[in-house]
Amino acid sequence: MERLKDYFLPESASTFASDTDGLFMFINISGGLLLLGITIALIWFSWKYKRRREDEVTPVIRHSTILEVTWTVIPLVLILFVFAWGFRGWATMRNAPADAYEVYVTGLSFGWQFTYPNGVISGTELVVPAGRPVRLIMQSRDVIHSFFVPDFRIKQDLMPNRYTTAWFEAPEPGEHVIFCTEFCGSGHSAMLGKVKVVPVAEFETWLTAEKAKTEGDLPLAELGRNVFNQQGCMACHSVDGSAGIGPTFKGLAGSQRSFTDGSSATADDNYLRESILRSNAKVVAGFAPAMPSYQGVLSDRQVDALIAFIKEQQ
Amino acid sequence: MSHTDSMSANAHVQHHFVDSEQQFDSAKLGMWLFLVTEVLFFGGLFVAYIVYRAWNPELFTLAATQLDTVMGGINTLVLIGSSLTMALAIRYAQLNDAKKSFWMLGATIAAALVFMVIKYFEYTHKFHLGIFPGEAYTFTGIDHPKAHIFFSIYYMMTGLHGIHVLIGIGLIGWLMVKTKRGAFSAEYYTPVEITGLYWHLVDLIWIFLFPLLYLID
Amino acid sequence: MTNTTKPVAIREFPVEEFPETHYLNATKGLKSWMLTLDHKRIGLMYLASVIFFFFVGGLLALALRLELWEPAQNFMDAETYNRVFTLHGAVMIFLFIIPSIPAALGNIFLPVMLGAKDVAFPRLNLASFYIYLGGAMFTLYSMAHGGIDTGWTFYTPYSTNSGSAVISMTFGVFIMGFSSILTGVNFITTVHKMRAPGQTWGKLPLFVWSLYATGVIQVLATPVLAITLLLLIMERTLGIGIFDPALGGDPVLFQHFFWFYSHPAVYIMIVPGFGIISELISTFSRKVIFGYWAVALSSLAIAFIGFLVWGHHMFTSGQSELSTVVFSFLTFFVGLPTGIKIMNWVATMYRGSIWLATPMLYAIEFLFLFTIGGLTGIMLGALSVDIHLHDTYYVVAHFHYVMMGGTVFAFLGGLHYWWPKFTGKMYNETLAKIASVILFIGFNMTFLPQFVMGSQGMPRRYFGYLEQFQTLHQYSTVGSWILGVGFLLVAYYLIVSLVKGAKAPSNPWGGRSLEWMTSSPMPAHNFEHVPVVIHGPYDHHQPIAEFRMGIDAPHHDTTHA
Amino acid sequence: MSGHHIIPMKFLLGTAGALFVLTALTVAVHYIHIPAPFNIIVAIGIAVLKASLVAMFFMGLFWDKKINTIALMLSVVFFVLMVGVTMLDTMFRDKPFGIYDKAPAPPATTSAAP
Ligand code: HEA
Ligand code: HEA
Ligand code: HEC
Ligand code: CUA
Ligand SMILES: [Cu+2]
Repeated sequence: MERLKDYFLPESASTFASDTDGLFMFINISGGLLLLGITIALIWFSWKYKRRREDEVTPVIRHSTILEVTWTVIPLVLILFVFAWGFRGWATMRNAPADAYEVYVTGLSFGWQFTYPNGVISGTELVVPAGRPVRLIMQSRDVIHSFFVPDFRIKQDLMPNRYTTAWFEAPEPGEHVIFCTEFCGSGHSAMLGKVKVVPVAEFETWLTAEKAKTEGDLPLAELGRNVFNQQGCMACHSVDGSAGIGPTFKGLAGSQRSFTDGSSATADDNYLRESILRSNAKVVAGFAPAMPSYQGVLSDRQVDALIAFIKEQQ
Repeated sequence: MSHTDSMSANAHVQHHFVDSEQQFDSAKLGMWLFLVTEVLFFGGLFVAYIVYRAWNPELFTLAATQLDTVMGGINTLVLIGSSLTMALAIRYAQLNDAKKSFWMLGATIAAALVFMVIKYFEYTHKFHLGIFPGEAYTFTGIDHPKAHIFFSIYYMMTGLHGIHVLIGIGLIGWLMVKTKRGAFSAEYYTPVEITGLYWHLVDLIWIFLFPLLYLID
Repeated sequence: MTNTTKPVAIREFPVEEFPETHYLNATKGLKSWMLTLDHKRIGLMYLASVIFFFFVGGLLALALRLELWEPAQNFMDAETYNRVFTLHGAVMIFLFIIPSIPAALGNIFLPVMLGAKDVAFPRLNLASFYIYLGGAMFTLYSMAHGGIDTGWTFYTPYSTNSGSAVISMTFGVFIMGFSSILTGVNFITTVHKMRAPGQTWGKLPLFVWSLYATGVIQVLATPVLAITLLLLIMERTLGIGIFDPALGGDPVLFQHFFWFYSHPAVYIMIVPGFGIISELISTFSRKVIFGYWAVALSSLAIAFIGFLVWGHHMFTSGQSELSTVVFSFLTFFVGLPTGIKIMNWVATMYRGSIWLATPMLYAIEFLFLFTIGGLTGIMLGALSVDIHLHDTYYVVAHFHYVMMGGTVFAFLGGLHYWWPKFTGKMYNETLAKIASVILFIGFNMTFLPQFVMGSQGMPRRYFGYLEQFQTLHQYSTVGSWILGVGFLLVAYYLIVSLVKGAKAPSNPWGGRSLEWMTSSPMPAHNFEHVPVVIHGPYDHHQPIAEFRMGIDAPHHDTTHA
Repeated sequence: MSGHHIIPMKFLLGTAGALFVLTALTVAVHYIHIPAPFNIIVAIGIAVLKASLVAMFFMGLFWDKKINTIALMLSVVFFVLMVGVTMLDTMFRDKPFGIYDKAPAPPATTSAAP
């Protein structure tokens, strides 16, 4: 049974995962038994009562109240039980402990952004302390997305017009994938993220270090690298020349770009700026218009920094 | 008013019906079922209306002031009157009085046209103010961020209702032509009857639209 | 070649005595088909159309599966993939499965089973066919003009922003809605008003009962789809702001509107299938159906409860917690009437005289597959579990088990069952059985792995996926090829049967309902004389001659009419 | 024959008269300004009354076969269900179940976007 469960379900890495798994297995088993019963009856009857002669007559059995009641009441009991169990598990998921650590989540086509109470922003990677409940306050910047971490058994849609919430507590350090499970466009299946559960102390250090990266008078290109990492650009753009969802930044600046509409341009500063802020104005040939718009998201200084960073990648 | 001998092969009985009674009953049930779909079709809009009203009661009170109660009221009376004439048209058809039936149908169309003309004035007045459906909405007289939604709902509801009125005018016009040609009689007046049902439903819907849109306070 | 015409103990029309003219050759020429008011011809045209669209949808599915052979891009890019799965879903749902059983098989057989000459409104019936074709044209148009990539659910705000042919597609679906409504209106009226003498409610074949329940859903639910799509079109053209959050609207409200139709619609898809299964099980067990009223009324119960559970598609959508709980609770109750049906069917087989002919094979496969599909529906109704499984391949597997394993297998069963009746030809029984088994295997191979993938967390509508799922995806893809082979085989022997199949007798399976009492193919007006019904449609213990009252004894007729 | 009932003149005129009066009444009530929930109740109540009059006498349901009335009622019932069940969501969005008594934090007010 355990083996079966391990095969069916991903690692259970949150406090409520095992409850969900229990119900999952319960329905599987009771449903499986029902199915088995029906299948056996089907096969047995087909064999036992196979037509042997052409003029066979059959008994007239029109109904049986006892039977009808039986096969109404047994399922009724089962479904009430299943409902109650599912409800209990779900109620736990809906009620975050009061002391939960809060992180803001923004979904955008096609990436995730996690904002911490101290202002640190992390793109695509949600770093959380182990053994502490974390409450996510989520919102989408454009269409509906859905935040799904299979290992935690949680899922919640992100709406463009209001906040939705979810919470989890991961007891052990580890890494878990985040999927977007509400169809949101060409980059839907690439809208991946990662939850990184780290020990509490490590989490604190990480948070302070990230904070430092965005402050002070860092050289532009260096700030650019931080923004590149934090905003999640690296989810789609590489700096080593390999193409991802978007073109690589290596050798980009100054090169000749051709677009899906047949036109072309040189990748100068203005072009880079436009590509970042209104990314779908010109779509590079060979790519889908999958990049989110960063208009209103990045400050001028951050854009300048990104351009400086891109220019360094030759 | 029992129908004549059920086996009499009346010309209007289609081959697959046993008698005209069956044909009449079927047509009527069919029409009622169609009206059921109409109720749910408009029902969707009413859901949108109710949900938004429950969310923004203050908006609906504000916005309703832009609707002309007098015009709406007159239109209500006009439609009720047209329902009466429609019912009378059926009655005269049943009584074999094609002439009166014809005039009653005419009166129904006349009322429907009055209704549409009044609607036309209501609409143009609003357009003049910049009250358009959806994004084209430019009116500034209502201080509410969702004012355009009220008017979108208003235009959808009254617009679809108006389309139904237009369709009704077409159908009744067609009935007038047939009546003139003497197609209907006490034996056979099914089209008049079921068009009547349709027309009353159009009235019915307006009976709800009027207080819900115009009379909010 | 045929071996199904076994010597039967019951007396029936000898093939040689069949009238020379029947509905297929009563009138000739293209025009006589295009303008026909004969429900059988309209049904046949529907049948051809839905089969055509099934193949279109099936080919799209094969393309999908091929693309998913590899985790990364294979032969189409993400945008194409999204268009393909949307079209696959939309074509299968709106062009194939919704009209499939009612408008095609139902149209052909409902009046015959009632002993009527036609449906109540033959002109509306023809109109509904052309409306359907018109809607289909819009769908094809949107396919050609940029396609549409929203998924068949058209969720806002994606559908209000997406640059694809959303308007032409939704408009097509809007139009097809009316065709569905007209069919529903027509069938309900026909059942109420057109029954032959003696054909009481208690003697209606269960297929008729199921079409009746379906008609009720069609009439009550489809208008809401129409208004939903109209609002969506308005949202796109005028920006009315009801559903689009950018304009102050509420996207979750759209989901309510959509599922208010689309959940009941899944019962529009399956309930007619239930009806077919009732016919098959009784006929091939040569036994009166067990629990006639339970089976008949449970269709209505499903229709009713089915209207109250739509929110189970929205457990993670951010709808209120109160409604989530209510919807989950009610969802399970659909399982009860459905379970009653399943159990009654199994009980009907008990002590029957079971003939495993092709239709019966499909019926048994249906019972197995649909039970899996239904029980996994229960899984999805359970709140905490659905949070995990929502929008994963588990859901994809669930709905293919109920729609493909349920409805399509029932449809195939019905197609084979009535094929001799409406074409007048027998098909090759051996090939048919082989094909049925191939389909069964291919089907399970395609969709069983998807349950596993889904539980492991593989989201649906994913063009690319994590490497760990590749093996299971590949099983699934291979399965889809087996399905393809199976369907090609079906197409092959059915076409052969049309061309050179043996003449079908009037009652090859020993059925008891009225359609078996007339010649194959039926005469243009179904019966030479108005039938008189004295026994229930499953009374296999009554002498067959008594089922032919009024039909083959001309002196009976008018006195009873 | 029920389907072929000829509606007496007095019913038709009476119904129309009643409808006119009720229309006047509903407008009049509008100007009185009844307090909050009751104004809607009165307005809808009058509308329902008017609608029933139309359905019963103009549309002849009063004399007609019961099945037609059933059809109409069915549509009303399902419309009410649609409204009622939808409002289970729209009216209760911000009222979470506090069953485990871990008070959920108040809805956030600051924007997540930097
Ligand atoms: C023919 C179509 C069809 C049918 C018949 C059903 C039948 C059911 N469906 Fe399904 N469903 C779909 C088509 C269908 N569904 C589709 C297309 C989707 C996805 C849409 C999309 O998002 O694209 C979907 C999605 C879907 C979801 C949403 C999943 C999600 O997105 O998260 C849910 C959740 O509750 C659900 C539940 C059910 C239930 C409870 C039934 C019940 O009716 C099943 C009842 C049957 C049984 C229960 C089995 C037989 C009974 C017994 C053997 C007796 C014993 C029974 C018990 C103990 C209960 N379905
Ligand atoms: C009636 C409904 C129905 C049916 C029958 C099917 C049938 C099939 N479906 Fe479908 N499917 C849906 C309804 C249906 N589907 C819906 C509603 C969706 C959701 C869409 C969305 O998310 O919006 C979906 C989504 C869906 C997905 C998920 C896509 C995704 O989320 O990314 C997949 C993937 O495997 C899939 C596969 C299949 C397969 C392999 C079949 C097979 O069973 C098909 C079998 C048929 C054939 C194989 C055709 C045989 C024809 C030939 C062999 C032709 C040969 C002809 C010539 C050579 C001329 N379907
Ligand atoms: C979800 C994926 C994704 C993310 C996240 C993303 N991009 Fe892009 N980007 C793309 C794609 C796809 C293209 C090519 C299509 C186009 O031109 O719009 C692109 C193109 C570009 C281009 C033009 C490149 C060329 O070859 O001409 C620049 C510059 C760019 N991105 C910068 C950024 C920056 C800076 C960030 C982060 C702040 C970022 N992108 C985040 C997907 C992404
Ligand atoms: Cu974001 Cu899918
Ligand atoms: Cu559903």
